[in-house]
Amino acid sequence: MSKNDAIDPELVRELANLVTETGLSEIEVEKGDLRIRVVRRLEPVGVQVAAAPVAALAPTPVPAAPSALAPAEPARNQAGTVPSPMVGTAYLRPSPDAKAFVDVGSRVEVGDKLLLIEAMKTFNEIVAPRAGTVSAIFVEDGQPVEFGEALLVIS
Amino acid sequence: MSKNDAIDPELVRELANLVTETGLSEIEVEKGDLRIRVVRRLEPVGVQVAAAPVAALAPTPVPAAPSALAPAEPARNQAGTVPSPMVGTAYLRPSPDAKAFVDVGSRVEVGDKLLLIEAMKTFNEIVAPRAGTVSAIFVEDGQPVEFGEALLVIS
Amino acid sequence: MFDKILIANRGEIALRILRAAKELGIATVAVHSTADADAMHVRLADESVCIGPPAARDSYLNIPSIIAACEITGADAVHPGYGFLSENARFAEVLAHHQIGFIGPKAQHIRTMGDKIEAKRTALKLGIPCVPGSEGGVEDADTAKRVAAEIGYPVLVKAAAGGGGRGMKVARSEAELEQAIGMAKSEAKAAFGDDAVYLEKYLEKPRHIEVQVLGDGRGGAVHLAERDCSLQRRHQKVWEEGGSPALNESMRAEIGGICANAMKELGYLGAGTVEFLYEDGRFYFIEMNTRIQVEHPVTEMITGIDLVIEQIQVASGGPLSVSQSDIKVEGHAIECRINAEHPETFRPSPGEITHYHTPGGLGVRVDSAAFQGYRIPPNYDSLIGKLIVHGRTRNECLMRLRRALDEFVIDGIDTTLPLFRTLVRNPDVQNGLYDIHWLEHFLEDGGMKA
Amino acid sequence: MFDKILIANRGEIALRILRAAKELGIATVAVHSTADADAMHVRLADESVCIGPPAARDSYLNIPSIIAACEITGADAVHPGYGFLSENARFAEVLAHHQIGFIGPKAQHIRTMGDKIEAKRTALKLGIPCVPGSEGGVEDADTAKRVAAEIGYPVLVKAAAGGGGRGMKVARSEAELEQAIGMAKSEAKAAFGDDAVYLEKYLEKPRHIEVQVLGDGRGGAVHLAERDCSLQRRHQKVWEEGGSPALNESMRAEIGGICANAMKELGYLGAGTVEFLYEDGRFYFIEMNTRIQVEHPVTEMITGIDLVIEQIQVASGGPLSVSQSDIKVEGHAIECRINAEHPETFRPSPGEITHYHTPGGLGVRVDSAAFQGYRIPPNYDSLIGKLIVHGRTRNECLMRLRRALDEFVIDGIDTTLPLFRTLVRNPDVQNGLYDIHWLEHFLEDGGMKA
Repeated sequence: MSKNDAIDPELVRELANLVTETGLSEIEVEKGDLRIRVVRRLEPVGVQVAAAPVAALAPTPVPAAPSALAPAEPARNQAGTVPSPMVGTAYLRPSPDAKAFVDVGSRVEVGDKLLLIEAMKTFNEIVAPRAGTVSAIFVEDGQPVEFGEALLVIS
Repeated sequence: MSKNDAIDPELVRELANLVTETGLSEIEVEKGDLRIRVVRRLEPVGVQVAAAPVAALAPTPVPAAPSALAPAEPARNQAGTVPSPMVGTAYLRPSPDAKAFVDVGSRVEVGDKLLLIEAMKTFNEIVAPRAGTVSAIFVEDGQPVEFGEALLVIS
Repeated sequence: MFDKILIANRGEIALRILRAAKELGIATVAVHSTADADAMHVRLADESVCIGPPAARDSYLNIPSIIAACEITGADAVHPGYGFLSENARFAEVLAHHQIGFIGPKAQHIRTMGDKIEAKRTALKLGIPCVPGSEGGVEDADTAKRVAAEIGYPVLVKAAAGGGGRGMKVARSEAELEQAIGMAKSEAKAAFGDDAVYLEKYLEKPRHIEVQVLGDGRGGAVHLAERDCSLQRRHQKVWEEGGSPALNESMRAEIGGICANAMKELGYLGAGTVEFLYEDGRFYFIEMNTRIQVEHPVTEMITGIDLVIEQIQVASGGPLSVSQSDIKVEGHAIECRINAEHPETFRPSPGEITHYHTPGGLGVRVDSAAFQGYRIPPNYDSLIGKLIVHGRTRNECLMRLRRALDEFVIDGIDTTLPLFRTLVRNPDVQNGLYDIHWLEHFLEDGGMKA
Repeated sequence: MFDKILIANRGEIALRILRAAKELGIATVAVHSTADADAMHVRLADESVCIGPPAARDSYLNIPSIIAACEITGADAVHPGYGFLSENARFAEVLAHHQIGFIGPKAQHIRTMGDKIEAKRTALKLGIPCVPGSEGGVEDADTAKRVAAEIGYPVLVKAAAGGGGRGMKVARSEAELEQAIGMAKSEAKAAFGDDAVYLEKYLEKPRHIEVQVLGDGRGGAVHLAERDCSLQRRHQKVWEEGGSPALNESMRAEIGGICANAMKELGYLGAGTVEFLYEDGRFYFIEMNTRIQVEHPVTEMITGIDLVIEQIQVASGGPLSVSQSDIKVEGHAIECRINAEHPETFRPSPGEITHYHTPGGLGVRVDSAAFQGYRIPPNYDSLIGKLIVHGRTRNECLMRLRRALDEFVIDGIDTTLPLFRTLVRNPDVQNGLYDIHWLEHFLEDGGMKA
């Protein structure tokens, strides 16, 4: 048996990437007499801070955290994701009655309008950075978005 | 396949490099009758406390820490070590002019006197818990000892 | 002044004493059992001595070992902290015999206050208010009625030979008295073979209020106001605050003055606490603790006075740093005792602290010997730290305590932090409306399971 | 009162503001760059919004992003902290335009105090003592001599068009004046093409002393005594204390009164600091900072007043919680700015904090957003925490600071903790004998290499 047969480094690298991409902690593949197993242990997490409990002593407004402000899910970090270049409110259509700029399945070219983000009463056009097909849209019309938040995927 | 073939250090090194490169914690490959598994664990370390710096603002006596109060060296934790059963001052001989109870090389039986430990003006006899030959003596005559500190070795 | 203090304790109080010694420029010796070899006070002390195995009786309670540790390190004084040997008169005497200073009261005062009957007799003699009662046994119903009328209903009928609640009956009126005496007598007879009973005033909803005192041992003494420690579980204090939400300025000055005068008369030396039950505007002496207490930081936060430094100074023959007129209560302070216990079941939870982060900012103090990676040994009590918060007003203090509790992170073990996060949001606690039974009832009623 | 405050800052001051808001029961929004996604203030805030990439100009200085963050979260006020947008008058105006409260002074006062010439003119008008000088240029030697005699030697001859120390000459007596003017003029001519010079009093060994003020914006204002920030390195404050070792009670009341009156006259709103050089018993105005300062905890520790809470209250239209007569200076406080820098070379040291343990006990406060496992990003300043210690006297404070510094553990990066451990043991520092040049000289003389 040759050394190269025993451990194909490319194969291991590819599996390592898969572990990362999928958020798994372990992958084991077996084919014929070949078996490879890669493991990634989750790194120790930083300080876990106690959730702020409900206020009782002094009046505290009900937290109005828009759900979009929760951390983006790992799955949204895939290739082709278009992140928000600014904080603001996302709009999927040019006016309330109009048709959406794009839908899932739309074919887009570089520079095509994808959506608008409003900040300080100004509407900013977000355009396609690459050509492809819109395979997912993560935001709803009128939803607040953070800087870097995943808007949609062009694959 | 010869044993030497089975454990090719180069192969292991290559896997080790892959573990580092990919950030994985474990890789296992198996082909035919060959199986190699490499693992890297990150160990958490304890708090390191700053050493107390020298005093300057108010009068502080020079620390008079007897060197014997430093933690016993690991080598002293060998089998046959006789630990001090109490805090106090160790004496190797019954009186200043007398001969030591034991020397390195002395043959002792269970119950033979090894040394005295003085605490609160009381001299406590430390006797041999086992028969054998005194192979090392860690304390000097008149030296302070902590509880559990290694006194000597009977091997 | 002493040159080198041996700290005959462990945990947060050992670190507390070490801090005071360092601030006075005095060298420190930590003693420890094998279970505490890696403890914070051992790491920070100038010297350390292992004095025995984990069992306290063979280490922290072992007088010969501690004396020997003084001898081999040359320590010229011992601070006993609280618990362990802190109220052991013989230990104070043995130290004196070896010409080693004891940072605590005179042995005779430890002994007097350690004996319940002697303590009450002394308190009465010193003008400290006690629970009124029949003094001796009551033989017949008429005597009982007369005494009960004097002390006021409700009264408690107690077996003279009693203990553990047996032979104890409450009479809420004269009508109930005769029956209560009868029942108490027969229970006492059955339980102790002795049917003698006596009467005592029965307190239904008392608060636990205690007065901090300091004496110089030569007739000088001051009080440092009170702490309210009514929030208790199984007679263990859980939450302490000062001043008491139940007292006003003049009541504070009155009971404080009584205690300070008593200490002057006694010639008391060092720090002490006179503990009272308090109900309907009146104080009833329970006992006196002749040592520094767990909850002493409450008093430090409202007076600015370091009680452990005062202890050391007067033990070495020095004067108190303050006179009564120097002592001003500024604002309000609350202490939460953070135990390594499950916050609902109170099951102890020794083990490793995997994350540890303390709150900071204005008015927030943490007294703890814990750290990230510290392993709490199963051999000792479960107190792992105290969070003490100060504010200009009780309300400011409560709001600050709330945010500090929310910042405190102790992972890897169970702690009572969630209990305090609940308490600080409870309206009764916020309004200071609690007595010594409140917390037990709150827990029984499922207050932590909401 | 505001319902929800957006904190337009990062690091320890963001956490400081969050604490104040929580204590007032106000909801919080943290904004952060991508480099700060895991920061403590983000973890503890009720909501958080990522507003941009690490570069401050694209995140913490990006006004549209911050306004947008207010819009999507419904925050009704912004606290700018210090640095970043805290002294940006336009930001205050943009917020006002969007009906969002700005927790800081009126825009006009930010603008006035942000302009050196305008600030000095305003200070003079308000009766705040300034560095005496010739006002305009001095043309001839006789005028110069007359002016110099008025302001007193030594005097500084400065190029009107100058900067960076060029065209600046000191004259220590009338004999030196003519030559100094000649040299300054020719240097100025060469450097700036303009030989106009003016005179100013030259301070040889001044201290930096600053007065904390609070105004309600409606003519009510108080001072909260002074801080001495003379220990500086490259114009960065390193160690601050209050009160100044150089002032006594009556000097404190006098300069404080002048500043408070000036703020009343100005109708100043919120917290501010009037900075002075101080020499030979006299104060000389440098500038006014119209924001909360890094060293504000020193004042909080000696007065018990939460300055950030006061800022929030007056910004929302409320009154100050104290009048001048309520404000009492109790004891002494010192702050050490702990930077992630090598303690000798002062090279920044970003990276992961592998061990983090803060000191505790009486009188010890830590303001820091750091924690074990926190990775200090390389994008911002190196301040990672402040240790503030209080004592009843300056000596008690110094002894407590020393022991607290010895307990502080920050591993994995370089910090300036060793610098402070050296300073607290230095006789000049202990005696309060330092001016604004002392620390530079100490470091140049190898004080940290002993």
